[in-house]
Amino acid sequence: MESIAREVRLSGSGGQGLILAGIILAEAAIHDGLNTVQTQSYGPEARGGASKAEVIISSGDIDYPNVAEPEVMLAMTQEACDKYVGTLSNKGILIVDSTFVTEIPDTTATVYSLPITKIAKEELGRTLVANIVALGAVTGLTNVVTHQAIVDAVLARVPKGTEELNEKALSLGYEYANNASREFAKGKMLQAN
Amino acid sequence: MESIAREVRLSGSGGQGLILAGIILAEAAIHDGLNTVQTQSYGPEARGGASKAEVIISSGDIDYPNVAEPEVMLAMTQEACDKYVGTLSNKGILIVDSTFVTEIPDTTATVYSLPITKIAKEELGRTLVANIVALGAVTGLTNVVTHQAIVDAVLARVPKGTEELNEKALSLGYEYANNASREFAKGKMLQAN
Amino acid sequence: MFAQIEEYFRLEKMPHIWCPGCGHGIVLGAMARAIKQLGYDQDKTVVVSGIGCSARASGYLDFNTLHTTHGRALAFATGIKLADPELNIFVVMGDGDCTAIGGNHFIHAARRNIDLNAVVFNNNIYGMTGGQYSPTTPQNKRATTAPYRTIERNFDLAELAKSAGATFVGRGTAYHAKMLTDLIVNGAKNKGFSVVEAISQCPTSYGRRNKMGDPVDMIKWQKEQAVNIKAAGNMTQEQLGDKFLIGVLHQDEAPEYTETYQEIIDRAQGTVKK
Amino acid sequence: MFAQIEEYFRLEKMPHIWCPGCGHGIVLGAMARAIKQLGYDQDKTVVVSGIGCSARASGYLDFNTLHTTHGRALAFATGIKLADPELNIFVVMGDGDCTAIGGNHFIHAARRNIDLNAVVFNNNIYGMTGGQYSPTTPQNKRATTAPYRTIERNFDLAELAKSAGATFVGRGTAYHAKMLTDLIVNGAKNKGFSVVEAISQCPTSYGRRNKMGDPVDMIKWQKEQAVNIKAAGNMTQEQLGDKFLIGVLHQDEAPEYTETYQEIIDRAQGTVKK
Amino acid sequence: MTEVKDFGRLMQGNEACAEGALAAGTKFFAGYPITPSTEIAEILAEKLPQVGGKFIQMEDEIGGMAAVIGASLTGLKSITATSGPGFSLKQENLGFAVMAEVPCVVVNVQRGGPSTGVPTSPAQGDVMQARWGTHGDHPIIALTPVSVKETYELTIKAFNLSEKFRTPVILLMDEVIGHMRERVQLPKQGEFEVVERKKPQVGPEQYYPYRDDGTGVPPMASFGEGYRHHVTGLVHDETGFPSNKPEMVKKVLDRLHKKISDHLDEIIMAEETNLEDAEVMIFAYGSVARSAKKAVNILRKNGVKAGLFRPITIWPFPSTKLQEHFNRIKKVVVPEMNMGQLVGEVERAAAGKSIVTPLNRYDGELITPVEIVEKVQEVL
Amino acid sequence: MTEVKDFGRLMQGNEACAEGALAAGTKFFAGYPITPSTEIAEILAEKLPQVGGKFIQMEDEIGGMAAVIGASLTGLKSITATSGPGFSLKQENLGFAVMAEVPCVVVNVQRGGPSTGVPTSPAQGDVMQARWGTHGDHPIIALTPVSVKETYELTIKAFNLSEKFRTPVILLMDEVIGHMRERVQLPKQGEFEVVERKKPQVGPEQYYPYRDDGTGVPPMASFGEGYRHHVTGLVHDETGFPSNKPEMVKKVLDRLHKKISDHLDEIIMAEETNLEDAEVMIFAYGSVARSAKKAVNILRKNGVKAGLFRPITIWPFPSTKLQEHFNRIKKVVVPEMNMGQLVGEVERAAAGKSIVTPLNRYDGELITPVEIVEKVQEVL
Amino acid sequence: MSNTLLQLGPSEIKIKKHWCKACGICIALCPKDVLEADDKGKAVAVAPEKCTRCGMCEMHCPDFAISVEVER
Amino acid sequence: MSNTLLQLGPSEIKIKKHWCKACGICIALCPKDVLEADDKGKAVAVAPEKCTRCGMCEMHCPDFAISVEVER
Ligand SMILES: Cc1ncc(C[n+]2csc(CCOP(=O)(O)OP(=O)(O)O)c2C)c(N)n1
Ligand SMILES: Cc1ncc(C[n+]2csc(CCOP(=O)(O)OP(=O)(O)O)c2C)c(N)n1
Ligand code: SF4
Ligand code: SF4
Ligand code: SF4
Ligand code: SF4
Ligand code: SF4
Ligand code: SF4
Ligand SMILES: [Mg+2]
Ligand SMILES: [Mg+2]
Repeated sequence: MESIAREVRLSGSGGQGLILAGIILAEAAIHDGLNTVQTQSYGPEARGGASKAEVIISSGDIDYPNVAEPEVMLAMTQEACDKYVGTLSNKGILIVDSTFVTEIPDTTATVYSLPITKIAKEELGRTLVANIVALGAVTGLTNVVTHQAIVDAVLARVPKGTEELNEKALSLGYEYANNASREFAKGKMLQAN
Repeated sequence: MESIAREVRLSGSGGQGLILAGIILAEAAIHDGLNTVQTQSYGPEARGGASKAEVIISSGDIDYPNVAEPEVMLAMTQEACDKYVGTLSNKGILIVDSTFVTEIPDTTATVYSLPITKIAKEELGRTLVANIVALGAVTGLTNVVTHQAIVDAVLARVPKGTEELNEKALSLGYEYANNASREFAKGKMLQAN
Repeated sequence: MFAQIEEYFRLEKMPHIWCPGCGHGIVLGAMARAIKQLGYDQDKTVVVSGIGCSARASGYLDFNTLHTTHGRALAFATGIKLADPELNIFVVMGDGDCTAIGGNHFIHAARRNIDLNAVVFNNNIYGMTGGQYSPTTPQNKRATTAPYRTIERNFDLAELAKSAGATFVGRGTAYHAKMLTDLIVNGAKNKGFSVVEAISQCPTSYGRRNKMGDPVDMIKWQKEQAVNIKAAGNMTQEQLGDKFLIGVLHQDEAPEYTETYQEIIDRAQGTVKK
Repeated sequence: MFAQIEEYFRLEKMPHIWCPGCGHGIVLGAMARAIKQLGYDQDKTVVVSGIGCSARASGYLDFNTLHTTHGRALAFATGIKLADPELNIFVVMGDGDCTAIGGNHFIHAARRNIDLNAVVFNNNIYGMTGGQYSPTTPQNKRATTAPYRTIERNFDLAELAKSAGATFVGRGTAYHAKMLTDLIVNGAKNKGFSVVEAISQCPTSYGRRNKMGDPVDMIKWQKEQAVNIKAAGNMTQEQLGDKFLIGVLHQDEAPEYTETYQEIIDRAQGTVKK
Repeated sequence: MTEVKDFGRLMQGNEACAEGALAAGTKFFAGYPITPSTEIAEILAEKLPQVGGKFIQMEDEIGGMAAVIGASLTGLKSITATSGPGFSLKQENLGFAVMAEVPCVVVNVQRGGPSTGVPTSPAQGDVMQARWGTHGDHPIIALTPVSVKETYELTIKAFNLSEKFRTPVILLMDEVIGHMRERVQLPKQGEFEVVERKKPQVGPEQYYPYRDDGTGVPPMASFGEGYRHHVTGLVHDETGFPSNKPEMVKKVLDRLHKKISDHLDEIIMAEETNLEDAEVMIFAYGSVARSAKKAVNILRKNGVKAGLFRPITIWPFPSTKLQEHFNRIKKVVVPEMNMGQLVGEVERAAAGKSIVTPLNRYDGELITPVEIVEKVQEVL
Repeated sequence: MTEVKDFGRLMQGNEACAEGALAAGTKFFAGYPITPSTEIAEILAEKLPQVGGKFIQMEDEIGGMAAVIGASLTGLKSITATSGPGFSLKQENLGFAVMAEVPCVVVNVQRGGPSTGVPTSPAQGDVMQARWGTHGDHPIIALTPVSVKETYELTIKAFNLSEKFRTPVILLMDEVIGHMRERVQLPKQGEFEVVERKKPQVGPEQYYPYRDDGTGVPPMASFGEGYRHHVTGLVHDETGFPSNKPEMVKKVLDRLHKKISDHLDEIIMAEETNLEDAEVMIFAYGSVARSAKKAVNILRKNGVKAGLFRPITIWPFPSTKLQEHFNRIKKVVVPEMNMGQLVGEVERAAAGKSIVTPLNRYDGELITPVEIVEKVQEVL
Repeated sequence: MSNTLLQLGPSEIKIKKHWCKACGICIALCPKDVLEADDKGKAVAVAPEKCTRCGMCEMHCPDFAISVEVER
Repeated sequence: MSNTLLQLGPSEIKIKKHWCKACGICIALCPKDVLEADDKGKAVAVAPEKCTRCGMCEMHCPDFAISVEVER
């Protein structure tokens, strides 16, 4: 079964929960009945420094497990953005957390700049859920997985008692993305700081 | 340079100093300007049990270092005698220490039975030098090395202060051997107990 | 002033990659200040380390530095010291490095009383591999390999070092950084095997999992739990409770290995009669 | 009567191949008599040994026997005991086996207080390989690898065991065979890690080279040098001199490893709350 | 690890190894943490006690290997896991397990070497070490999974082979497989075979722990069951006691090897893809085989008749299976994440019949499908 | 060891190794006793202090290897000696020496394996382990002496190669050679080459401890000399500091291998006897080559044109030298005291051109000349 | 050290922002509340005039990011 | 043990010659001079009647060659 694989890269720094986000995204793909492979960068850089989690989603088999030219990239720090943007597909989508990414690198990809961590902090009072906000934004902007799937996947993973918070975080990300999306559709790049 | 190698096996039990005897015999061969290889049995049996030291002497190169079918075999315990006599050359010489070897195994080799340890104990007061007595006997009976060579080799190896004792031990062995030899020449097997 | 010890650092390797609030940086600073006080020639000083977060220390210091295999730092250092007794050698080890896989080299270096200065960065956990319990993790703690809390008793590193033969044994903490510096200085001055156990905090792999708060909480815990051995004499067992002692815990006289080995050389060369 | 312990021996392997007068046979006898006294089921008893002359002991005894690699006996035994805590386990090691290459497993078994009974056949030398010095060879002795006499200090095995966490530590000698038997019995009764150091004589590789006379002289030396710890209290340091103590040197209470592990299982299985 | 509808679940390679071990019935783990294998220990630390099993973190890898052998002697299925440096340390006792015929599974999640190397990067640098790492002649079985699911299956298989042949079995993973997560649908208990070691059928008096019963594999009694016997790493006779008689030495070594070499059919597994009409073979294993599979697809699309031979069992090496193809396929490309290891065996098997071209990458990155495609085009 | 006239003297193989080490200028030994290598330690314990050198008996073999590396870093030529089980234990740190490029000599006097095996019997069972025993890709040099005299010479050679190429060199003896005594006439100091490691020619500021100076082998400064630098077993760049950048990983591994593979001429030694007109080649090394030499003599006497190829360097394997003969000699017999190890390399080199027949003995006895003769007659 | 204090000029608290990892240790341990966290948690000297040059901050900074310099 | 002594018959000292390695330990440690060495150094009970069954010989024989049996 040959089919198109969608490659997503979630990048940032060690403590931002992006590996968990990658796992949730991959699990959402499974909820959608799709195949998926998730990988991540290990090593000294995983602690501090730039790190990344990558997810491939496909209705067919996934042989080569690495993401070569992602279609979607999330960057939650400047360092990660600079380090990993190079291999982003020309026609890809770059979603940056404007809380930390202030300089958008030169790229032909479509760029969405969203204040992800700020949203988490200011609207939810917990920077910790920035990764879930980001997931909302990524899925909202790309539809790599269905909305129901990502909701289910998030709820299945997060600690008991935090479901509501996380669901809210996800929705917020989704909303912001939709707005951004709409605004982009109007032909101008969104700088929602 | 092809030449005939002479193979000697000195056997007995762990504490009887036969490895040293083998080394001395090999060194005597070097004094004679000959090539030589000396090997010995290691392992648990080297401590207690039957053990052996073997010497090959040749004017030519010695490739294969093991003694396969010795021409001369010394046995200083019954166990060693029984264990190792099997591969003695049919036309070989078996010299047994009658102090310990009471049953001469079935063999077509010429057998000399000499009270080696008894000589050391009774005539020299030191069983410790039985190995040197034995060397005297072996060289006396076989001429694998010259008399001068064995004397020199013994003197070079033994601890300072024991030269006289050891020279005497060597001579005694030599003498007994010559007598045995002569008696053998008279056509009867010597049982000098 | 950092400027005073700056020369001992490979500045181009900084900032280091230890986590925010990791105690290892503080211990490293104490080591550098100690070497400053000792006035050792950089060229004649060697820092040997094993493998672990702590072991990265060697890479940041501008001496002759050797980053070995996990647990074997003291064995490498033994070779260096015996080969060239002129060298001043510091051996940086993590608690896992030193007392788990490296435990045997530790007791043997102590037994030989070879003039090495062991500095054990003890954060009670395998930091580098992400938080498995170590032989110094106290009982009833959580670690990735102890999801039901630890049941093994921890080593008393100092006791172990002493019974194995170390002639200088001190314990300090990252909080007691000044004392730690002094302990390292005194350990280095001891002609023989010296051990300085430096209690360090690992917020990432130990503190978080064991609800010890942030780095500040952890370093304050050190302040509160440590009792200077000089003060301990006046305290009841009850007052001591589960606190731990710091200071010079043991000091002793014994022939040093490489010096005694020189006597063998003298004897062998006939300088001295056998 | 040998008949009483005969059943514990693999008679077809006898006579053993230890040298005449080797103390290991005496220590082995003490072990067998101790097991007799303990009344252990042969099928439920395991003897694990390392590699060395001493390690041959396992082959002569009719239990479940395991002859491992040099230095690793305690690590193998730890696996056996944890896997089946019902088994009674004796671990026979030589001094080299236990304290040189095996030193790390020794201190860790002690730290865990796992219910193993270590019997160290200490002849102060590597017997099997022909007389190299061991970590228990006293200073100033001759060994094949110490032609200029030993300069390294020896371990005090008992101190080391104690500081590492052993809950029973005893020392006996081949001469004090009866006491040795009792020590092994008491060590086995201790629920936890027990160490019995058995001073043994190696006439072949140690005695001869160190002019200690024949086996009889060596065993008499043990008689003269050993001081019962109960008597030691009344002796001056001078009287003690370089004599050594025998008897129960340390005893302690601590949770035993496999028992505590059972608690983990209970917690994990929800029998007991985490 | 949440169970999701019927679509399977997301699982990491190392997790699959731990789960496979549990599925095979393991009750004992002893080891020492090391990247990138540590998760296996961590998961088993949690799960073993839940099934009444035991987990112990030993003082080092040597002790881990020793404890696993000890536990196996009491009858428990036992496993240890490590990576390069730890694998080197386990070698002495691994040889003991071979000699004393103690079943156990040793996992090596390969990372970049030599020495400390690149601890977090993938490699296939321990392939020859798995075969020859311990001293002396010894047979060994080593399996290399290609996916998370296969990791689960091969862990079970490793136990099965180990129990059946009384021998340590090495599961040779690589960091890619160990750390990647993918969707898996695992077979349920009962849907796969679980082999238990053969027990003596005779009484203790008649029991010879090392006597060939015709299968090459003597029945194995556990410590504590009444079959008192002696276990040693010395060469021994069928009673288990040491012997250095030349004929005994030969006998025991011959049996050790024959019990493996007589059962290659059961032991050797390989996957063949598109080889029937292939003009070029790609020989690849582990994570590299994933790239190779993709490369085959690309090549086929481009009209190149490429096929894949993926050994699952790398030791014993599947020479015979491979040689069948060499009568026809004259070009072989062997991509490996090392400087060329198993390619030597392929060459030997080819014996000059086919041209064997290595493709090596050892910079800590997985070989890409494109690299393989290019190499194939180059050799054609 | 008494000097006797001009005829030479009687010397044991292990003694020759110790004497060779001294002749090469070694000043440091660290190790742990093990049969059948212990005499090397014992002799050096006595002789090293006489020349101001150091001997230390470490707590285990791991420590022995570590201490040797440490000592070498201070500039002393250093050596350790062991046998099978100890060789397994040294593997991790042996890999460190390769990676950190620390010269040293590691002697393995092979005994019967696997595991404790037959400690006092000869074997050639660690031949492949010498090549592949440590984890990760690494080059290695291993030499196999055939006689007591050659043991002396090759120990010196091992040091020379080690110093020249900044790499550990393995002297792979066997028990027969280690324990036999034979008459030797040794070259005097000055009659053989002694190589010292290359020192930096620049000041400390310009010094890069791992920068290729064109020879592939960077100059090596000793600790304490003013060239402060960092030594690690991690993959590092030319400054010596860790790097996991793929291009650096590749660069360092390439250089490590190339510094050996670019100098095969200097490293590879082999003795060829009667090969010019041979119709059958016997390929043998170590003590077995002695039997092979005698076999050649016997065969020639019986009209069989046999010749001997004796690799002295077995790693790197002398494929090229060997292949020259395979154009003509179509029959090769490879006697080894193992179950077939180096024969695999011979087969690979033969690539189907010549028929390679192994002759294996692994019962603890040296293969006899007659066995070889018979095998040759069988294959002809 | 303390007796040379009087001869020294006012202390200058140098903070290498790039090295600081915002752990907060210096801030918590400064006995004189000289230091505070900026919006990224990194240390800033807000009241250098209160500094007694006790060295607590410098000695305890795990990142060698803070240095109390003294003008002579 | 000692209080059952009176009820026991004369002791029989069994020596397995084949196991005895002539170390002399039993002979030296016997408090009653019951034992002597034969010409090969192996132990012989020359005065069994003097034996007190103290067990010293048996307990100290490294070779399990001597056993003091008691007839009941
Ligand atoms: C032989 C070997 N085993 C295991 C490892 C993996 N490893 C690296 S560091 C480490 C432990 C680190 O803990 P510690 O020594 O306490 O140092 P820390 O990181 O806590 O400073 C381990 C297990 C290794 N590199 N080598
Ligand atoms: C790994 C390893 N290293 C070394 C040896 C060699 N070896 C065998 S026994 C032994 C020491 C024996 O001494 P000890 O443990 O004191 O026992 P003893 O023979 O004195 O009873 C040594 C070094 C070995 N078998 N394996
Ligand atoms: S993991 Fe722990 S020890 Fe390692 S750098 Fe982070 S805080 Fe420090
Ligand atoms: S060498 Fe020593 S320890 Fe070994 S059997 Fe002989 S006397 Fe006993
Ligand atoms: S030197 Fe002391 S007073 Fe000054 S800022 Fe630092 S901690 Fe505060
Ligand atoms: S202690 Fe250092 S790293 Fe931490 S906040 Fe202060 S300056 Fe920054
Ligand atoms: S039992 Fe006592 S008295 Fe009797 S023979 Fe033995 S040692 Fe002598
Ligand atoms: S103690 Fe035993 S071996 Fe020694 S002489 Fe007496 S009976 Fe014989
Ligand atoms: Mg730690
Ligand atoms: Mg001993």
